[in-house]
Amino acid sequence: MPTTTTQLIEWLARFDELIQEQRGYLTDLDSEVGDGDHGANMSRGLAAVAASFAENPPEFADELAKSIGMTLVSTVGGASGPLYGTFFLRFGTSAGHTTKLTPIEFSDALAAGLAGVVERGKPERDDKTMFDAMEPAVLAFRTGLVDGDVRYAATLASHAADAGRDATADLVARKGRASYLGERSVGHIDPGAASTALLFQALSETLGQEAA
Amino acid sequence: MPTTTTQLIEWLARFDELIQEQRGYLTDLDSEVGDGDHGANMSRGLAAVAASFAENPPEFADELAKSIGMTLVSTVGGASGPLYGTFFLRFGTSAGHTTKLTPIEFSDALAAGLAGVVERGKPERDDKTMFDAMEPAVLAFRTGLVDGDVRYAATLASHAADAGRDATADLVARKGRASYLGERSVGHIDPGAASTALLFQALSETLGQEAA
Amino acid sequence: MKKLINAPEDVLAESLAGFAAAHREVRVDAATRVVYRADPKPHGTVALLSGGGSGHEPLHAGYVGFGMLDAAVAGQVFTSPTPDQIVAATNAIDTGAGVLHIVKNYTGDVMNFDMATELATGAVETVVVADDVAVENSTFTAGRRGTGLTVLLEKIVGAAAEQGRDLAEVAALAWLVATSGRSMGVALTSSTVPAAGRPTFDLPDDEMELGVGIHGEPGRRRVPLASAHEIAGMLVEPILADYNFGGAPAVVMLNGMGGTPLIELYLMFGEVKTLLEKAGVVVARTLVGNYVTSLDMAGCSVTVLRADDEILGLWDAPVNTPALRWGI
Amino acid sequence: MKKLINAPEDVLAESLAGFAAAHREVRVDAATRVVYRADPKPHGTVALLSGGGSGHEPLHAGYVGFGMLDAAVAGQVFTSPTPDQIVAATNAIDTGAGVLHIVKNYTGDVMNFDMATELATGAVETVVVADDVAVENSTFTAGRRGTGLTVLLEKIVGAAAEQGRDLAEVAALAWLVATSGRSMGVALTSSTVPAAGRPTFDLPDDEMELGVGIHGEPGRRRVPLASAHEIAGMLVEPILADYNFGGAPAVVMLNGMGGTPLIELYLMFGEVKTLLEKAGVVVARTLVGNYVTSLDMAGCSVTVLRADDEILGLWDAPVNTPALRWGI
Ligand SMILES: Nc1ncnc2c1ncn2[C@@H]1O[C@H](COP(=O)(O)OP(=O)(O)O)[C@@H](O)[C@H]1O
Ligand SMILES: Nc1ncnc2c1ncn2[C@@H]1O[C@H](COP(=O)(O)OP(=O)(O)O)[C@@H](O)[C@H]1O
Ligand SMILES: [Mg+2]
Ligand SMILES: [Mg+2]
Ligand SMILES: [Mg+2]
Ligand SMILES: [Mg+2]
Repeated sequence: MPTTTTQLIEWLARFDELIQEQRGYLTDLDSEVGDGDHGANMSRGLAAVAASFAENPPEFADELAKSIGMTLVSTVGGASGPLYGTFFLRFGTSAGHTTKLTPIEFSDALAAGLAGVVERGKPERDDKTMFDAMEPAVLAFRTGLVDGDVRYAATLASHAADAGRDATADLVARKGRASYLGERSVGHIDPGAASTALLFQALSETLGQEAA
Repeated sequence: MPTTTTQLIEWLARFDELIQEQRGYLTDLDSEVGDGDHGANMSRGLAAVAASFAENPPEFADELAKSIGMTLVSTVGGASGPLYGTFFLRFGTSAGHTTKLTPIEFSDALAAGLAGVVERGKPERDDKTMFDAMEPAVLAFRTGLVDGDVRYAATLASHAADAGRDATADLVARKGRASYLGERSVGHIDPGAASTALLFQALSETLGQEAA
Repeated sequence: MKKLINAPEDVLAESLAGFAAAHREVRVDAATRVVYRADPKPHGTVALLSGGGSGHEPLHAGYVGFGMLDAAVAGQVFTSPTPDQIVAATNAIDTGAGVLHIVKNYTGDVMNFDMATELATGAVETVVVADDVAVENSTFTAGRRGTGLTVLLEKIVGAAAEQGRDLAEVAALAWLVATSGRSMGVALTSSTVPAAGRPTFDLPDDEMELGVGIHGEPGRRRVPLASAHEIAGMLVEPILADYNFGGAPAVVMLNGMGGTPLIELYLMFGEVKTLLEKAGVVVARTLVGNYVTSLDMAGCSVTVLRADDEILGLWDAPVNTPALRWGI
Repeated sequence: MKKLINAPEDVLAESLAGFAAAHREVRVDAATRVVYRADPKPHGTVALLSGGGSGHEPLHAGYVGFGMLDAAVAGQVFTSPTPDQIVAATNAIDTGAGVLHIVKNYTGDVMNFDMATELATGAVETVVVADDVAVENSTFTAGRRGTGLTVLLEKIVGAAAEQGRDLAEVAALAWLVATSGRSMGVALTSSTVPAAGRPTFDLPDDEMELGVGIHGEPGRRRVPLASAHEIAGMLVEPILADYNFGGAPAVVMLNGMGGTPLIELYLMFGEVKTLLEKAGVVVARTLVGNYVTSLDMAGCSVTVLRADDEILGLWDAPVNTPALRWGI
């Protein structure tokens, strides 16, 4: 069962809900290791994405993902704006001009998004960034497709993202504002990793529903 | 028994002692109705006067009083500097080129000093300034000479100055910084009136000693 | 007290030394605490002298230079300078055409400058600035305080002096400017005098001092903290009530008290300008920044000067000082 | 929170409006939050663009004008601007000779400017300023932060652009300047972000944050409050330890963080200059005042740039902006 652009919209709509719910939590995390605006930045951006769905959104995956990416880029600001924005811009390029994505196409689009984040922020594993939640999630999704459907894959991805998020607590930040803290960043979860976990939670909930 | 320049020096030396003792008190009074620097201003000025006595001071009353006046003018600053400075400049002019002052000459010199303060600051009675302690003191000194010696006159002057100082508490300030407070200045003693009371206390103590 | 200082009693001397080190265009006489232009005016030109207590930087030393002051005399923090300092400066800058003393209306300043005038060798004229509308009935007080208008006057009259006008003309213009402008200020926090070590007055977190002076003297009244829009009204209203600026072009200054950042001062200026224009004032020239401060006090003041083409021309004339520079 | 503001979310828009009202020499595009020169550069001249989070006023908008920037892009307080804003400004100021982006080294700023560069129509070169020696091992961090040196770079490179140098030459000079200067700062108090409403960090009355950033990020370490003389040492020492300024002439800036009055800044400059000269640095040019602030934070920073005759010449060249003006 291929994924439709309608589901992409549901995915982001759910992501928006989760971000607005968790805004304070994200801000608190960023206050501890950054400048305390991650909650505000993400909430501003996802609200704009949700609003953009109101007046009829593009029906093709590439156009839809690109408009999502551009909206994030132009409203989030800070470090996370270009990163999440690039994720969806590349997702769109990989998805191509279609209204339906096969599981493999969807997985490839996620991988393209991840590659975009790497290109943009040059994060390495264990730098204590959103990458530490995103990379395991994207790999888990692909693994899940080996012996399961997108729904199963999305569940694995969400679990992997949560695990990656939690693991950032033990790390010393080497990228972003938190890196100025050096050792003092240990013991705190990275805010971007936390918002990325919400992105994949939203995905599994969306695809999960559909299949239910 | 005429007053000598040596006694003028003793008078100011005693005034310096009292000012240094009461510095904090004068500052507190000025903090309530002014800008809290009267203690610092007077202490700076009288310390300079005392220091000037170290290297042999002029032996003639006019030169001595003028050097005291100029020292006060150039070290006190603020409003009280020109006022006390003018007081002694005019005192010197009236005293003239002598080493001894008859009681009447001394009284005239005080009156000349008072006139200088009036010219400089244009204070009127009950404006809540040093004038409200100085005028009664100078008048009392002259009255005292009618049926007493300088010692008796100085004692009357000191009491009159104290009474004048205390009376400023009930007044609304109409001159100086305190006047910005308007009604809110009522209930506070005027700092300049307080330092003037010390000036006449020093005088009576000095002349008192001599006669004892 | 959190300040970038050493011993409180050395603040003035050390700050002047740093000022001298920072600005080659001025010369500082440490003994008399006077700041002079490095290269004096041509002979026969009227010279301008101002001064007062320190703690209002860049006033006055920051305005010494071509097109403004010839010298500035510094007193201790918030205490007027003494006649001997003023005389030394007056005699030093007199090129033969006389000197204009620009004095802010505080009893101490006025009396010390008066004594200096009596002792000066050359011709001296004096203008007293008393622009602070916060002081209401000046008949029962020492009169209105001199605040923000002082900067505008030093700039405009300084330009006139450079033109070679004689002492009488320069003094007349100074009095015209002094009587054509009004100011009103507000404090969000008290300043802390280094020698005192603690704030001059306590101001609760939800209150502000309206009509405050620049020495931390109390203001007109203490009012609840308000929005920038409301505060603009509280500052502009008494100014307009006190003087008729209608129709004529005006020079408007939104001045910071020292502890308020520029982002807030610009926001306030936007509010003030809107109100002034609503009231028919033609805002022809503007100045936004920290020009007459009260140490680290947070707050601002508004100054409005009624101008005409001549005054605007003098305002636009070249000026080259540490704190004000254009056209040069 | 005691600030001259209305609703916290309107601070940026309203402050920009006030800035526009105060300065005829600039034009503000409210929609994209970009400040432009009122009269653009001649065709064929390289244009300079900078920008970043707000709260550092006069940086960057105060440096838009002849001899410095062609435009400044404003992000929310302490949050970098977005690519669409940057692209709009870049395309608008490109006269055909290309645009230099001057970016302070913060991950967010760098990435947003990078994306903008990819989307811009004309040629774009970028210089990244990373002068803050407080950030020690830049290999395990996002690298040193861009602070005070940004102002000196905008002035010097701006002058070079006015001379008509091409984009490659302008960019090369920019990198030379960016790598020849160092800065170090100290905070006596925390700044308060309007949206947050409370100080970013708590600092006891007897402590200060040494090596602080300009967003209230923590510094190198928290140390007991010290005298101006001692603080000067703590700022100058790591700068000299990091780069060799010996012999060559230097441009030195003593910058205020926004809440510290000029009387203290001049005092600090005196201390700093003495220390630098003791170390053999030739202090050839100086700048003392609030040039790169952190809202209402009390404190200061020192920037030292190694110069040569060419750089000094460009420093002395005419500049005419709201916050920096001379020779014009
Ligand atoms: N170089 C980078 N690569 C990947 N992710 C990064 C990088 N720098 C920062 N991030 C992510 O961005 C998050 C911070 O985002 P945000 O607070 O919105 O922006 P800013 O740090 O500019 O205030 C961090 O928690 C981290 O996950
Ligand atoms: N016009 C005046 N005439 C007489 N005395 C005055 C006048 N103005 C002020 N004073 C006196 O000066 C005192 C204040 O002196 P001081 O605090 O040293 O100067 P400042 O007010 O400049 O700080 C007042 O308490 C008052 O007695
Ligand atoms: Mg952040
Ligand atoms: Mg006083
Ligand atoms: Mg005083
Ligand atoms: Mg941020």
